[in-house]
Amino acid sequence: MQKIYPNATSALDGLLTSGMLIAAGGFGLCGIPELLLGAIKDAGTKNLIFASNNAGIDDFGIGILLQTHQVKKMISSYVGENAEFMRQYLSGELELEFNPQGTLAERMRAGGSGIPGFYTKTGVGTVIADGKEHKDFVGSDGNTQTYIMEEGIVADLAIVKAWKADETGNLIFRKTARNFNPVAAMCGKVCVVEVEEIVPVGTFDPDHIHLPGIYVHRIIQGDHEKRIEQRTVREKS
Amino acid sequence: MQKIYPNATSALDGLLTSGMLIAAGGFGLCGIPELLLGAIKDAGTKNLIFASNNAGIDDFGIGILLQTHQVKKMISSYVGENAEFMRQYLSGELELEFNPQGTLAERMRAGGSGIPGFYTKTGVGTVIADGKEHKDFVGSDGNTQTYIMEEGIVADLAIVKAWKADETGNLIFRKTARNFNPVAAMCGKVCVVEVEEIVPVGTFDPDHIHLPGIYVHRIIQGDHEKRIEQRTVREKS
Amino acid sequence: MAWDRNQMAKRAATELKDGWYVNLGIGIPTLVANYVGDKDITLQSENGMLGMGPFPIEGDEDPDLINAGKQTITELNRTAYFDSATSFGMIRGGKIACAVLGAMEVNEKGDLANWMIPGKLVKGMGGAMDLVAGVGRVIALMDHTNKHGDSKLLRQCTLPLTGKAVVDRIITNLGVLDVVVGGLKIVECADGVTEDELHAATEAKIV
Amino acid sequence: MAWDRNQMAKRAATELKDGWYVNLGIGIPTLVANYVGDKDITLQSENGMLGMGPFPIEGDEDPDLINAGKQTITELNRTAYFDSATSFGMIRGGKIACAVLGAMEVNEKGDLANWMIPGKLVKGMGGAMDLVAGVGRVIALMDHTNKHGDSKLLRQCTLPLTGKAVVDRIITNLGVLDVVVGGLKIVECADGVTEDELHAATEAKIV
Repeated sequence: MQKIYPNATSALDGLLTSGMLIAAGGFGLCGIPELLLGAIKDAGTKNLIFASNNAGIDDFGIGILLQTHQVKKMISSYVGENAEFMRQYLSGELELEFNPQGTLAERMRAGGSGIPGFYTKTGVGTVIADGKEHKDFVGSDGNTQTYIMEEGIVADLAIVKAWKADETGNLIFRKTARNFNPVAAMCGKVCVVEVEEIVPVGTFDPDHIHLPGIYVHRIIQGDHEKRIEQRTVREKS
Repeated sequence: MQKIYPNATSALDGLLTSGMLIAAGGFGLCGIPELLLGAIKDAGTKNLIFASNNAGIDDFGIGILLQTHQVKKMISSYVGENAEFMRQYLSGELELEFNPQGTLAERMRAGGSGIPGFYTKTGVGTVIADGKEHKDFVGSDGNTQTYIMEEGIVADLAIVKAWKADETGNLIFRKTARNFNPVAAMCGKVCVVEVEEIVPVGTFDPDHIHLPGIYVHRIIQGDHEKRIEQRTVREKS
Repeated sequence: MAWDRNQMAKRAATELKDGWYVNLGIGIPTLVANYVGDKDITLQSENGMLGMGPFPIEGDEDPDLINAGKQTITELNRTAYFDSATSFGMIRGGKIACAVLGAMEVNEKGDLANWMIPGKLVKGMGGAMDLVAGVGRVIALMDHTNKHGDSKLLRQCTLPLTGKAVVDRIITNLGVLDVVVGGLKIVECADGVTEDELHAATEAKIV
Repeated sequence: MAWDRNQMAKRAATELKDGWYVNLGIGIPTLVANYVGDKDITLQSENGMLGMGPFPIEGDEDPDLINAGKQTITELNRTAYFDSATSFGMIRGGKIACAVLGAMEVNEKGDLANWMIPGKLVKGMGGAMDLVAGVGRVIALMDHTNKHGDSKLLRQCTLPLTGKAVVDRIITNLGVLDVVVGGLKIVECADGVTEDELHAATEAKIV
């Protein structure tokens, strides 16, 4: 089973369709599938729905697809870094569904794990709960608490950034660049992954693998810009 | 914050009460908290409810607590290896709640993750679904399917076996001895862990940690028998 | 004439496609691994492993490395370990392409019973209910009849179900049948078995 | 007279107990880390890290290592990384002992609003709704009044809520108040602030 593709464009060949739902890994600009996003821009696919915690900045991340008006809707928890996003949203060009960050992460994991719905107290009593099913559960302390139901997300495509992959698609992430990537991979009917290095099978200790290759269908290796959004430093002490 | 205790008995001091619910890691005899089970036997605590995939064998694992009649109820997926279990169950001394293995694992993860209920298609149309809430969900393929609701488990105590811990409780498991241990740890209000080796903080690569120390309250190091249940081998080829 | 256990396993192995992730149940299904040949098949063990290897050479047994049948096994160079929640997440989530499982009874709607005989010792369903509910394609690999010669391919299951309408294909010592609308459809007869013999040994409606 | 930002952060740091796992929000709460002293406090960053260290020395910035405010940070020897689902699992599951969060408004029932001003730019709640719903103890660290001098401790919140009845304690530039049955209870006045001044600056009912 050959999972390795020469580049982002070939790895997405045949997978992109107008109106599709794409789950993307990354938090801010950290651990985003920048090469695959670039290839989606080149492909020009329209009306995309993205489940992604953030929407990038104007000229990096999902932001590059906003500039080309390829995005119809975002399912996100925070989009504050993106002026073009705001312009399109306020003018009605772009739909936005806010999900609390933990709810979004759990919805992706659930969708990828055969769980169509789960209950959480996150958002109870807020606008997030509007129109959602409410249910009371008795806790282990005997007290009753109200929860809302959230649904699993199953995406047509997952685009993911990992640090290293072996040839069978086993993945290792690096530091906080892991973030949404494993759960985005889980919830995709097809999952395409970009990595900094593809290593031979057997290179990884099987106990160090963060996401087994069963979740990964296509892999590319490439050079990553890995832009820093907020460069904060301290004085040498 | 001192998490390290000298032995299993001291690590359980003040935590055991009659009628409590204990979540135990392990699959078969692999990765079971054998030292802590021994200390529970010594403590003689009665009417225990165990959420554990298996019930051990007659003289190892939870089986040792069946011999002393300390167990009131098991929540398990498979208990076929244990003659004493069967005797007590068939005579009505022992309650048994069967959970499909994946449902049991997910219930533990859910309980530890603030999710009081989730939907699964596992068990729909079987005796497992009797009396449980049924709900239809429309899948991404447009088809409607029926699911049942299962509830998260929050245990009074989790007993867990890991391979190594650092002094802050970060855990690393080994091979298939990982199994239910991370989710058992998650669902315990208090979690006590036995390991083969406690290492200094900073020994682990932070990307190799399977379960962060936030889930771990007390740690002991000890010698493990690690009994093999079914020794199967092949000819040298 | 009919297939023996190894021939059944060999026939089942032809169902597996290159690149598939597969779960093999306990019993005859375990033998399927011996017949996958050059195909790139990755075996899942639901206790938390992808890339299950063969039994160890004597002396190499590792108590931390067992399969779902609690037998000592080995790892491969592609192996990955994970916890039980992740393992069943991939099972329920449809990531496993195929499961080959033993069965006590299958009916003409694809209902499967393989976990419990009322009045006998109750052992538990283990991961079987999750597997039949979640895996992409479920193949029941089983004897066609019981020791009394009664069909195990029934109109209605008599035993408590493991899953409802979950079996896609049945491979027995007498042949191969698919679960289709209205009943079972004969795909293939075992060596030396006629369609008439298959009909005669089958209580379920054959369409 | 009142506390400045650093004094507020210092006061908030006294709330944190040895051995606690803590999540600090963006803004003034971030400063709390400077005042924990010798206490064994482990900071969580909800993008997937326990054991958050200080900002890096210039030249050591790592694009793969940021906090929930997207700032470059460092790791400690106790650090562990994990994915976002696990991160919020521990948040919702009550494993984080305490969160110190900024607030636009808090009311006398402990409702908190800190994510959205209607008609202004909509940025999103990020992890705030999960934190206030799941964390054991929620401390709102905020200015007592807005720039017009109006109280931000209200009878009713006017802004969309982040969570209902979620705040346990409020620390402002004027003092410390607890959310109790029937309203807010003064715990402590800031240096040079009288109880009368605190009353006068507070719209919420003080009991």
